[in-house]
Amino acid sequence: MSEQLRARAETLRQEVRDFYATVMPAELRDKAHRHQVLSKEDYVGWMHLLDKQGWSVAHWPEALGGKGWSPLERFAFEDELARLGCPWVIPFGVKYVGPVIYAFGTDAQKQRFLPGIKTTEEFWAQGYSEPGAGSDLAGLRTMALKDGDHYVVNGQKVWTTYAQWADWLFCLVRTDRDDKPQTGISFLLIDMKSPGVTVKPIRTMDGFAHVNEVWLEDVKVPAENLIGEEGKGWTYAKFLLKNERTAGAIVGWAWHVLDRLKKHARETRVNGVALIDQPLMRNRIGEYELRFMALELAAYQAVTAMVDGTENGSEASLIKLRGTELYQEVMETLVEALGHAGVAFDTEALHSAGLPPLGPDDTGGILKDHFYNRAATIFGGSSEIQRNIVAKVVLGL
Amino acid sequence: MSEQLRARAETLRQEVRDFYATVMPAELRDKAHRHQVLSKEDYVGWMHLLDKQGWSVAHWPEALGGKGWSPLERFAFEDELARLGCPWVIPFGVKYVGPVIYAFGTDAQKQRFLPGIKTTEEFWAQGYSEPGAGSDLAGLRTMALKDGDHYVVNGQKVWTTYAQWADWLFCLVRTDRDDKPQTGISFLLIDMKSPGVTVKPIRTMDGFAHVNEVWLEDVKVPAENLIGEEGKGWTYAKFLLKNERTAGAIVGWAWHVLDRLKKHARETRVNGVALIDQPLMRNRIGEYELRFMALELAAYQAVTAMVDGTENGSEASLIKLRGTELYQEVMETLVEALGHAGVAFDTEALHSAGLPPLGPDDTGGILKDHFYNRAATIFGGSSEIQRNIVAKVVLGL
Amino acid sequence: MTTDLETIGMLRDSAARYADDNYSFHQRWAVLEQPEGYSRQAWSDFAEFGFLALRLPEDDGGLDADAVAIGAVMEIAGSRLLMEPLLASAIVGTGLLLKQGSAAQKAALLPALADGSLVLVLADDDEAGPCVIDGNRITGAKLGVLHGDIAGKFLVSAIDAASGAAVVALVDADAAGLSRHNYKLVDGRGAATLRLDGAVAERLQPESGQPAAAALADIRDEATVALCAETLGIVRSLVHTTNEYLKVRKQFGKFIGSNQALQHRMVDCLLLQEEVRALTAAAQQALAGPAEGRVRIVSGARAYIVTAARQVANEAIQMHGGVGVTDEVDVSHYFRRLMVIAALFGNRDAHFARFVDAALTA
Amino acid sequence: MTTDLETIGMLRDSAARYADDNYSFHQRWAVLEQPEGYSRQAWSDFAEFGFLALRLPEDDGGLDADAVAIGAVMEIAGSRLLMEPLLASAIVGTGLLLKQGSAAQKAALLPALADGSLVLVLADDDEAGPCVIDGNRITGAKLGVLHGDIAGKFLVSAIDAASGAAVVALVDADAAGLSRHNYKLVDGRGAATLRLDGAVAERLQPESGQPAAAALADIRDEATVALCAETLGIVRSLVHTTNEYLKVRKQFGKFIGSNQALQHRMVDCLLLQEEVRALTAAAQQALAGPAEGRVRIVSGARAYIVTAARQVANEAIQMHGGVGVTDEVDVSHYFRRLMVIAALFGNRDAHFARFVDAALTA
Repeated sequence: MSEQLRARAETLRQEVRDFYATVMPAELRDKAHRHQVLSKEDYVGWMHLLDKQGWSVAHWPEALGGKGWSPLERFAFEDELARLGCPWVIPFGVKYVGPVIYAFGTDAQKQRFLPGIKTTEEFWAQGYSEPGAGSDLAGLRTMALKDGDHYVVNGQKVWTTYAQWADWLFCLVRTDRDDKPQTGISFLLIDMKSPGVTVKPIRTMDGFAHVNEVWLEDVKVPAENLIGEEGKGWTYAKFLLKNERTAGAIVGWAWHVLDRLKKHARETRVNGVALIDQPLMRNRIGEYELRFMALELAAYQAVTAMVDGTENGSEASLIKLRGTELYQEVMETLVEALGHAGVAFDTEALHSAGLPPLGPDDTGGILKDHFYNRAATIFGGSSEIQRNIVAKVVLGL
Repeated sequence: MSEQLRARAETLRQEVRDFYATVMPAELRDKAHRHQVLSKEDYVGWMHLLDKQGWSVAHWPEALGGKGWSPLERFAFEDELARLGCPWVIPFGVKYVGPVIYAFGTDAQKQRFLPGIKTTEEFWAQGYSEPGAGSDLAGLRTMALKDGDHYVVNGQKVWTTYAQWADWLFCLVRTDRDDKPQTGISFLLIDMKSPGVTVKPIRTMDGFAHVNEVWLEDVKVPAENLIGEEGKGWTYAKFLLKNERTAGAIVGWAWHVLDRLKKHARETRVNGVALIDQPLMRNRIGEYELRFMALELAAYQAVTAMVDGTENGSEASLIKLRGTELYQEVMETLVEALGHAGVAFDTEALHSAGLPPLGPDDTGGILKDHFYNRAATIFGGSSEIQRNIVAKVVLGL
Repeated sequence: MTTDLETIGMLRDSAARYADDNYSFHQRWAVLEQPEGYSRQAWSDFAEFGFLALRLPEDDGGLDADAVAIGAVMEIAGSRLLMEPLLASAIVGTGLLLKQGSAAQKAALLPALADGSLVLVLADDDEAGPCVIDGNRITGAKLGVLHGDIAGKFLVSAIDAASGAAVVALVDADAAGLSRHNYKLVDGRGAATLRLDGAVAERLQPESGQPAAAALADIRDEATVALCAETLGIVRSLVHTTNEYLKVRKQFGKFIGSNQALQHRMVDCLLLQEEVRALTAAAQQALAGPAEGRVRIVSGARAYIVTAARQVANEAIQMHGGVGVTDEVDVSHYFRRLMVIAALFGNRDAHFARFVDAALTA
Repeated sequence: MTTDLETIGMLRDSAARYADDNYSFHQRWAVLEQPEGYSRQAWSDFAEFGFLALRLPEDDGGLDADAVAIGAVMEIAGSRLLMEPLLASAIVGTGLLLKQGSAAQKAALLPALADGSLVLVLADDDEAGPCVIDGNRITGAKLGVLHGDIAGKFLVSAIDAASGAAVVALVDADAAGLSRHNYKLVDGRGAATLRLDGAVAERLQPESGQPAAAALADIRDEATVALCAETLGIVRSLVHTTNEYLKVRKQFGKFIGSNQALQHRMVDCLLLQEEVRALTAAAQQALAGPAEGRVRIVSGARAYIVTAARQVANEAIQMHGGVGVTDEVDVSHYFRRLMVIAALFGNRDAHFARFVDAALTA
């Protein structure tokens, strides 16, 4: 990896910090800082902001409006955003379906969809999981049967994040009843306004419903919305997964909550001694610091391997496994350290006029993050699936 | 479980402590206390001593010279011996083959073998494992083919503890080439002085060779040395395992090393502060104490269930899994805390006239125990096998 | 005070049967959606079963229940996620009144506690500094008062302005000078922050002369042990539910319970359950036994159990996959309840430190 | 001082090739059975390859090797379990002489160090109290002197009787007033306890004027980083060997590597290996970089790596089953070597505490 590239990544980090301090609206920054839940408008505004900076699709080729970022720059960008506590870069358009369209789509599809993805004019969701097929996509049962110039789609998707906001759904469907589990799958783009599409929210522990069931009943989808060839959906899905490998955000999130924990432990006194100076807590935070150092260094090593083309295939799993484990544990400790504020559900409860506050100002809502991210070791390839894959692909077991 | 039984167990503990203080020869007590390796003479003397107390086969029925001890008394006895740091009760005769002989043997076999087992006049070893069959006895290949009034045995056993000292080997052999893996197995008693028996020591990390390979080449074994019926060896082996379930010694060993660790941590000062008052070590020892408390209470609960006949089958595995894990971890910490003395191999090195000692007087040889017991999670049903069994038998998975 | 096994069995059975009939996972949803966060109907049913008089002396129509008997009910409260203030009012509030109330104070309040018409909770947290009582006026603040939103009266721990000694004071929920902010905890129960500005208070004055500090220490340990029993109920349910799920959920064409990695982790959960059971029983015995060993066992059990339960709950969610974090399955509700339990009556570190000091000083 | 990548590759290759040809697991048995616990032949071969002159300036025929280059050799030393005093003499002894020796002292000793005829080791441990030097006479004791059994000379850390300042003193192995007790470590290497009763000593007197305390701190950190590289070599070998074993060993009719529980644990070992690799590289860089961040990274890496290596070694033995604790397989030898490494130049707790203070004070 060249020194030049390394320097570019460092410059980019500085640009992100400047952007956070001077470009990002104070209201959004504050909402994010206080771990408040964001609305669709918040998110769309955020994605517009990134687009204006030229960052929303910077990892795309330059010919398509990107900057051709290397894995290192993607990593640095996502890591830095997460450390600052920014909202996440919603990936379904810019990171997931966009690259599939430009790699495998027709020219017409590229012209139709890429601009709206880049600017988030159109909001995308991902239709992969089904009730009988979570990490196991071979169990997919949603059928799309060709009928003249369109497909008729029937089935049910589940765990569809932001389906309630989405304009479009990119979807894995089965276009052939008789094929083998993996070969009969195709990649289809479905307009969420089509008749027969129903979104049912799923309430999760955090009290929200950002994931949904999506029911598809006799939904007519124009044949031109098929990506590539029938039966090759599996290939495109794997390409998408591979394209989603930098995982810088996980490192940044871990840093961010650890920083919050340290701040809280410095500012909180128990029996007259700062929490961070109490041996149990001090050594626990020290252990997290050490594990974070190992994670960060291993992540850099992994990204370097990606840049140099020497990766062995375990790198992304390593970052995901270690990062999510650490993130969840630190979050657990932070919630525990917050005491009363850690178990109060409505963040308004933290502060009430004339009454002592339950906890620090900037931790309201962290509990919802904790609940939301309890699924971080489940979604996007569970820890078990990650270990299965590494055992097979890298260790040859 | 009755109060009366509980009281009897407490009395027994006191008797064991009195025995240790007043009956056990000072030389043996000292050797054990300093974790020195014992000779065959030491062990045989030890077993004689237990026999004189009426304890070597106290768990046998009274009619056979035992005291009909309940699981609680067996537990209390073994636990207390181990806490005091006594040598272990060598199980191959009194705990393993003895009960098999009195449960399934002929009257002639009982008269021939039980007295020598009770007094350790005859020293026994166990021939179960083979190179291709460790925890997996179904892979057994040692053949015993009937030839008139005797069997001709060919095969190889491995991991045979004390085979170098043994007069007799109780052995699982295959008496039928054609049967299914588990049904063709028989239980045979082999005189180690028979022609064709060769013992080859296996050197282990502790620098000793207490385990061996036993090669059996055309060994002639009288047919009257078969226990029970041909083909039922598996049943007897399972009975033996069931009979070996109290596992009190594991709890006692864990207590013993934890006590040594605390003693060392109290007596050792680093930078002027006792090791036990340094937060990292203090909280680590505290964590071991807590895990020991959980182990001890769960073990009592398990033994109570055995006495009451309400066990679910996971109890012995629970004690073995938790006990060996804790034992190994505490031992690791103790060795680490011993510093120079912890990595010096020959215990004589600890003390040399006119030179400062490397470490405390009573820890010489503890390293060999550490090495020896690194196998505690492997022998006698590895941790993996224990978990497989509980998953199947108790959880129904 | 040892409750006989028959009574304990009866308590357990009647609690379990009541929950089966009236407090199923789906019936519980109706309770969760009430602003009060508990069921008034269940509360008065509990009064009828005698659950609210568990602690009362037999002469007052109670059961004079020991820790094992209380644990039998708390274990069911855990496994069925009962939302009512059993711990806060029937065990802690009532228990402290029995220790520290004068005969007259007890006579005035016990009937209403036993019939469920009064919810009496302890406001004990000193995070905002200790409350100070001067004569019959009390000043200060209390955070995180469990079920403080529905309490009719509070027992407030305070220090005497003159002597600095600990005092337990009875304060009416509608006393002048008391302001209260109600909020919901993550498990759906209610809590409150209190501010006391010279609110009128009545000191508890025990005939026994037991110092309030000692009574508070006792009641905190009793609450801790009751929480161990509640946690045992939760852990047993989590282990059972998850193990059953492993037998019915399929992925990649086979039951997920056939995955050896999950089997081994499930066995570890079972071992933890057995340890939680053994530790809970020991802690219950320690409450009845001599004082010397109490701290070591009670705080040790608590520290171990909080950690064990967290591991089991995390495994339960992980093995359930995505559905484990939804409102639709009980595991997510157990997870939330365990978070709250971990924050009540001393957190894990506080109990662990107490255990270590007791264990290593011996 | 940055060694170029080509030189580093050459060092690694020549060390690996030498070990392949002359230091196989079975050839190593002959070395283990020697009373000296190392191979004189290998030692002189190392001199020829220039391994003993790694640290020397180019003007003295050395390589002026940086931490990465030294690490390349140490990683091979770890993976092949080389028994020779590379660390003790060629890196630590030589390194400290270079920092603290006068021009004359260096001129007198460096040639013998480079050609292998002199083994020079540091006696640094203060467990028996610090040694005191008065004029040119040194008194005290040193425990656990690595390869002290075969050293021709010692560098002894001491304090000046008058000023209390740290001093590094050169003492001949056969100096009057020096008694030595040799013994074997668990990894088969030798060590010694020294007693100094007014033994004749020569103070190192650097022209640079660098205080001995600073030089000792530097050399301890350099040794720590070299041990990280050696551990990396061991961890890589353990992961490789164990993974291969999983593919050939059968139980219950199938390769044990088909057990998912073992697969998942093997993946965790692989993750640990990758972290050990990344941390080692970072620690090597930190040695070359500014002093502020050094302690945090060097001691943090060391603490993490000791723990990670222990976990990998325990898993390797566990997965090998009974054979894992015998002399017949390399895993048991790696296990023993790791135990010794863990006791050298500060144990895990000491490094962790140092890391925590550095990390949380920032």
